[in-house]
Amino acid sequence: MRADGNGDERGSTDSDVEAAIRENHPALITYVCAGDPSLEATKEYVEALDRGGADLIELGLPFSEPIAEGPTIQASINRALAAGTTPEGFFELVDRLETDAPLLVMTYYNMVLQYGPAADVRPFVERAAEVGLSGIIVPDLPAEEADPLRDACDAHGLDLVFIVAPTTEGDRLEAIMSQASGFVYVQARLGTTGARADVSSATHDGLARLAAYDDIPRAVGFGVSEGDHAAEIVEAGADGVIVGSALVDIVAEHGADGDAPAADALEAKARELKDGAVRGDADGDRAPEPEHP
Amino acid sequence: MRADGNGDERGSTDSDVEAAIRENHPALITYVCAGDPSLEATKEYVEALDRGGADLIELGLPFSEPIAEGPTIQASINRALAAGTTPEGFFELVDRLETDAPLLVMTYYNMVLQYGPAADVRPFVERAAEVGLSGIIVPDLPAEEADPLRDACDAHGLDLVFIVAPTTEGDRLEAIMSQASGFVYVQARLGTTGARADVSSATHDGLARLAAYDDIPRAVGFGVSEGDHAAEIVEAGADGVIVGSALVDIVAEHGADGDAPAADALEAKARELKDGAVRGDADGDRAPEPEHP
Amino acid sequence: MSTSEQTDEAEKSIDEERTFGEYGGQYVPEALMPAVLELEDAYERYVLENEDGFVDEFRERLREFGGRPTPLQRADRLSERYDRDIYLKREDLVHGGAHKLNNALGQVLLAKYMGKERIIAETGAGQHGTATAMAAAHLEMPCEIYMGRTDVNRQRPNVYRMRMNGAEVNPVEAGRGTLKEAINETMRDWATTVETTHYVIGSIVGPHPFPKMVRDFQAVISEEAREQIRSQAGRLPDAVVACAGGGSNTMGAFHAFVPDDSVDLVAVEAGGSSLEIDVEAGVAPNSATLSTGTDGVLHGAMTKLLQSEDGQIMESHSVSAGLDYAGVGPELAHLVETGRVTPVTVDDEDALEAFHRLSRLEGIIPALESSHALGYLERAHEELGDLVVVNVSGRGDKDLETVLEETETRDLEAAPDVEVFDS
Amino acid sequence: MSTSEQTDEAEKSIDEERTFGEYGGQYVPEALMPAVLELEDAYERYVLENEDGFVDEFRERLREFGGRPTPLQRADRLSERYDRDIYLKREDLVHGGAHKLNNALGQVLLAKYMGKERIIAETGAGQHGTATAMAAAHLEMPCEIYMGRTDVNRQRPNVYRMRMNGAEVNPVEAGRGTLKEAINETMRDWATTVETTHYVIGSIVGPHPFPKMVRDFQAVISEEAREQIRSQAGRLPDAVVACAGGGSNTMGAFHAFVPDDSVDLVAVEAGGSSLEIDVEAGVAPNSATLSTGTDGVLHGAMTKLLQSEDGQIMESHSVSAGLDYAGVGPELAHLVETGRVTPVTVDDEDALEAFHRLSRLEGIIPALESSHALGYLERAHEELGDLVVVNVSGRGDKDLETVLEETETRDLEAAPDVEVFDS
Ligand SMILES: Cc1ncc(COP(=O)(O)O)c(C=O)c1O
Ligand SMILES: Cc1ncc(COP(=O)(O)O)c(C=O)c1O
Repeated sequence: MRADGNGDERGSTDSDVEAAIRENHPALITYVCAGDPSLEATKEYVEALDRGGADLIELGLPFSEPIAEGPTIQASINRALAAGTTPEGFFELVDRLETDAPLLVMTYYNMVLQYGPAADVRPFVERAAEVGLSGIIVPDLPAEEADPLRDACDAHGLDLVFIVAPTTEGDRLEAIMSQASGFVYVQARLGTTGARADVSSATHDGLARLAAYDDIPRAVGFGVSEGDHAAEIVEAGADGVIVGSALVDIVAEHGADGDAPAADALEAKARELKDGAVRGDADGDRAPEPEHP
Repeated sequence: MRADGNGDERGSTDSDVEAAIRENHPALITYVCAGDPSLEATKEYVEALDRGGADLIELGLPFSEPIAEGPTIQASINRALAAGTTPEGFFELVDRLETDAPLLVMTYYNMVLQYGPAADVRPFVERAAEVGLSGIIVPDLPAEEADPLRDACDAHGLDLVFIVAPTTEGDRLEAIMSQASGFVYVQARLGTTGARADVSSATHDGLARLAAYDDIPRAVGFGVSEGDHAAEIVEAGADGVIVGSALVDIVAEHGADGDAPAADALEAKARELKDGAVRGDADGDRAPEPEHP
Repeated sequence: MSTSEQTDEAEKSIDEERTFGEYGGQYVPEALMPAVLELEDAYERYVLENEDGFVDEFRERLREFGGRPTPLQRADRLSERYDRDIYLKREDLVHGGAHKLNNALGQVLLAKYMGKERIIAETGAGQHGTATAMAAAHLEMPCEIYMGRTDVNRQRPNVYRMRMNGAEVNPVEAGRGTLKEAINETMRDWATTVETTHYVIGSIVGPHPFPKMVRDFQAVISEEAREQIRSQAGRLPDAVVACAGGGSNTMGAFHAFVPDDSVDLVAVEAGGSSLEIDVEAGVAPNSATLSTGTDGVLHGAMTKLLQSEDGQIMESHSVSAGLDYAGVGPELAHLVETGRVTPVTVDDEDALEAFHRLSRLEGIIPALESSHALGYLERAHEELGDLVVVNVSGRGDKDLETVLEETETRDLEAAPDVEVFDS
Repeated sequence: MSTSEQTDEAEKSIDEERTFGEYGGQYVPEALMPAVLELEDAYERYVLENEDGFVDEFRERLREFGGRPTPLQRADRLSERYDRDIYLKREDLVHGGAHKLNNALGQVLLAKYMGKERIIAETGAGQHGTATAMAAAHLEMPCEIYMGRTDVNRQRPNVYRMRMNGAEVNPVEAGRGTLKEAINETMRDWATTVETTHYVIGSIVGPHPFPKMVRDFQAVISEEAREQIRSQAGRLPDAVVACAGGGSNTMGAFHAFVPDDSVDLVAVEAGGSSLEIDVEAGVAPNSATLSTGTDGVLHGAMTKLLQSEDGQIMESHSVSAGLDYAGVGPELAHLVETGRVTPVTVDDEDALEAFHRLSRLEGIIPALESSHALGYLERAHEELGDLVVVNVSGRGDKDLETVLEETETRDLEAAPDVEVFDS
């Protein structure tokens, strides 16, 4: 839940999400798409990630037009849709999940709108709260359009996580930060999701631009795929790293049946990433000067 | 040669062509295309027609764009061209031919123009006279454009034969008749050459329109293919019948080698046609009232 | 849009609304927001206020390069057939063969004014892609076009045309390889290159300011038509009929008439093979978004959509590739909601009949898209009053193969026999 | 042609000459002469004297149906490339995609005024056939088009278009099945049906009055261009460049400039693969009639021809089907003879380069015919003065397949790579 502006320190927020990051600093945030290859498999995978050290788990609710995703996650979403994943199936899965890490749903705005009978965000948020989700991330919902969803999230005690992109600056950055809750998703580079071989220089610039806003955790995503990336990012001052495509690659490799080795591989990967993050924390400090000006 | 307007009766013209028709009334005028399938074969065919009773022989000099011909004669012309027929070859053939019937060349105007070094009709006419041709028929040369060729023909004592079509009427008819020589080619129907199964009603109309011009022989062509047609046409008042496609059909049937049976068949066909014409003459009279008003 | 000549106050007032009633908005990833806002600013300055003479240059290029104005032609035989005056707005005569150039030229020129260095665009059947490639060549702008793999392979002539105009064509392998995927992929490119690149959207869809801006570029259709009908027929029409895919030719043909209450505005959607949705397959065998769709967000705007109960976007279908889209411009959704625009549908078969009918009766081969508008005329002319303008949004040369195939499997009254080949 | 507005004496005087110097005339079978004379009379009354308001109706239909006037567009990138002002007359924007409609519409309308009941026409690649079919549909005239069998099979889209416009298409099986045979066969039809039928000849060829009449219908090109260049560039051009097949777009583009001695008129013929004649095969691998032909009579007129020493007409050849004709308009032959028009040639390869160049630099895909005129510009712009008008006689959509095939076998500088297919 968003700081309500009544003078409370953000540190004393009652957000599960923020708490999970602060208490497990430096945090690992993982993404997989629900229903790829099946909701049953997703359950195992999420629990494996939880075991492997994920501090916060984003679970994708698949949408047919994932314009912010690169090829890896697009394919995962398509597999999930082909397997018949529905919002209700998704919520039921969440309901059954037992994880230490809080869960967020990541989906596109139309999915949020359509859950109820008319185009209205409230039924979705209500149901999300009911099954125990802690927050929502909507990549095609900029702050300018977020009022209805933010109001609904506030009403149900959910965090609405905003993304800050390399192009986000000045007044808009300020406006976004003033309504951010849970954590700020720092987009490490322009473009779409997808595992990369290196850490973008924009990461450092992004963290630098956010240096002033240290009352809310900042996690970096888009392209993070290895423990060493995680280390570098945390060293640059991030409170957490977000990893999606690198995990989805593992899901994809293991194919349609969702087997035990897949879960093991995910758990191992989570561990590598978490270890990297922790290593970075030992080396760095939390509000660095930009290294790449 | 054209009546020169000095008051001579047309009957006393010195035209071989006119004489051949008047003296052999009712006359048979035959057409084949020189060089189909070869100039050698043409020689035999022409001589066969001569034996069979042709009173006047039109020999086609093939031109690549025979716009007045139907499919039968087009094909014959194409075979002749493919066999390499040239104007000079044509003239040499004529030079060697021994026939009782006078010979006319039937060709398109461009062939006449191109025989000499520049576009000029005189070399062609001179050469035609030299090899013993008696006249020229040019289906794409209307009276309006005929001055140069008529002058050249006059200079060399050749007849320039004009066509009168079903659409030729009034002043134009008069103008054409005033410069006709040898005979008038009465086109029996609109369209192109080609053997037909019946005699066109336009034949009778055409002859009727020409009834007043009885100082020059009138021969009917376009579609005549059988002895009975010849009879009907002569009965309707024609001085002669012109047959082309029906003979070219025989040439075509006998193929590329130009054999003796082809010559025999041509001779027999000529005889059938001539007999028909004579039969018609016995039945009819020479200047009838139109039967199809 | 204001021109240098028209300094009418109402027209000059800057329209800062980002929505049309409840439709429209800017539902794009955060990374794109600054570009969208930059475009909004450029739109207001150059297009609405004619800064640096943008509008004047645009109009001149539309005239000299695009061939405007297009005629408003009385269709004599249709008028006779329907016993009323039918006028055709001849957008088929615009350079490139459709109204699409009006918009493409406007946006590429705007991108130049904005200092952008590169143009990208999506295309389905290739009409918007070819228009954009032409405009980009004309204005010397590097250009890349995204096109679904399926479309690339079945629309070769348009791919060639784009390549010949110097554009890159990027086949999109995702999904079914058609328009929806091409749009998604163009948005992804834009999200990566947004600082130097302008995305030329092909209809009145997408986030604000696209729907307004594209409408303003297309409004030349109705601005001309309104003047023409008044001078040729002496009065305003009783109805204006236009097909609606995304809706750019539609709003282009309607815009100047919207304040004229006496003029009925009819948007003809693709009825496809049926208006029934195949829920199992997630397929709408039509593109009748305005008539049958429900509210949602797609490609940056709140609008009417063909979507499942869950909110998944459906595959749409129409014999006419240019209408085959599961969304529609938010302004049209709004005008339908308020009752100003009447949405109707014409199915594949009636559109094909209309294609053949206009070709045969008037010597104009219309685009299959436009044939939908003409098909509605055949069915409902009696409801349209005495003076009707139909927008012929494009020419049908691009559709010959499709029409032949589709005609072969049907028994169409107006179709010719085409058995003149071989031997 | 006189219009109701222009009552200039010189223009109104009836031109009764049947020839242009030694060229022209009426070399047709006797059966056709009455029709040719009837047409001559109709031409003088309706076209020259505007009887019954023929010219007014023609102009109005050209405007509303045909999309005239077409723009005269400054080509910015060509102007830069050649360091002089290049203007393009945009006949590619005429309905149907080429100047051909100007003539077809005029003749079909005239046939209507004459009380004819049926239209026939020849076509090679199909451009004149489609224009005639469109005009006939527009004016509700039954229409039959003769087209060589080879052409029917290789120009399917145009065959479809004609059929869709309600025309019959009669394949001609004779000879090589191309344009020459189609003309011959149309003449044969006309010789049979002459009383009820008008033969719409497709260029400034044939017996008088066709060459003058077709020129007068096409003269709208130069009438517009002359006014446009004076108002846009402030003066007459130094040169007008147009391709020449039969020569209708050529004389159309030249006619109004003929009295302007300061304006060079350049007719660009198809140089094909070589200007050398293959005597053995009786084939000219070009269509450079004005440049290499000799005087003779073909299809009703004395003119310059590609012919053998004997007088047989040669097969001509050009990558552009519309220029592929062994004859040329008698008026052009005359103007070349008198030195007023300069004939030049551009070969297949340079025309292909010019096709790609204009597509890429200006966003206009020109017809391959027009590409010859543009190819000359590339080669000889330095000789053309500072202000040059090039007639873009048609658009190149019809040529895409040919250009692709011909481009593949060559190493063309301006050509794009088109490897975006399959997978
Ligand atoms: C000729 C034509 N008309 C109409 C359309 C539909 O687009 P819109 O609804 O945006 O006018 C298209 C799209 O390609 C088109 O090519
Ligand atoms: C576009 C175009 N230009 C030129 C020509 C050549 O004809 P003309 O020389 O009569 O203009 C043609 C003939 O088809 C054509 O289609």
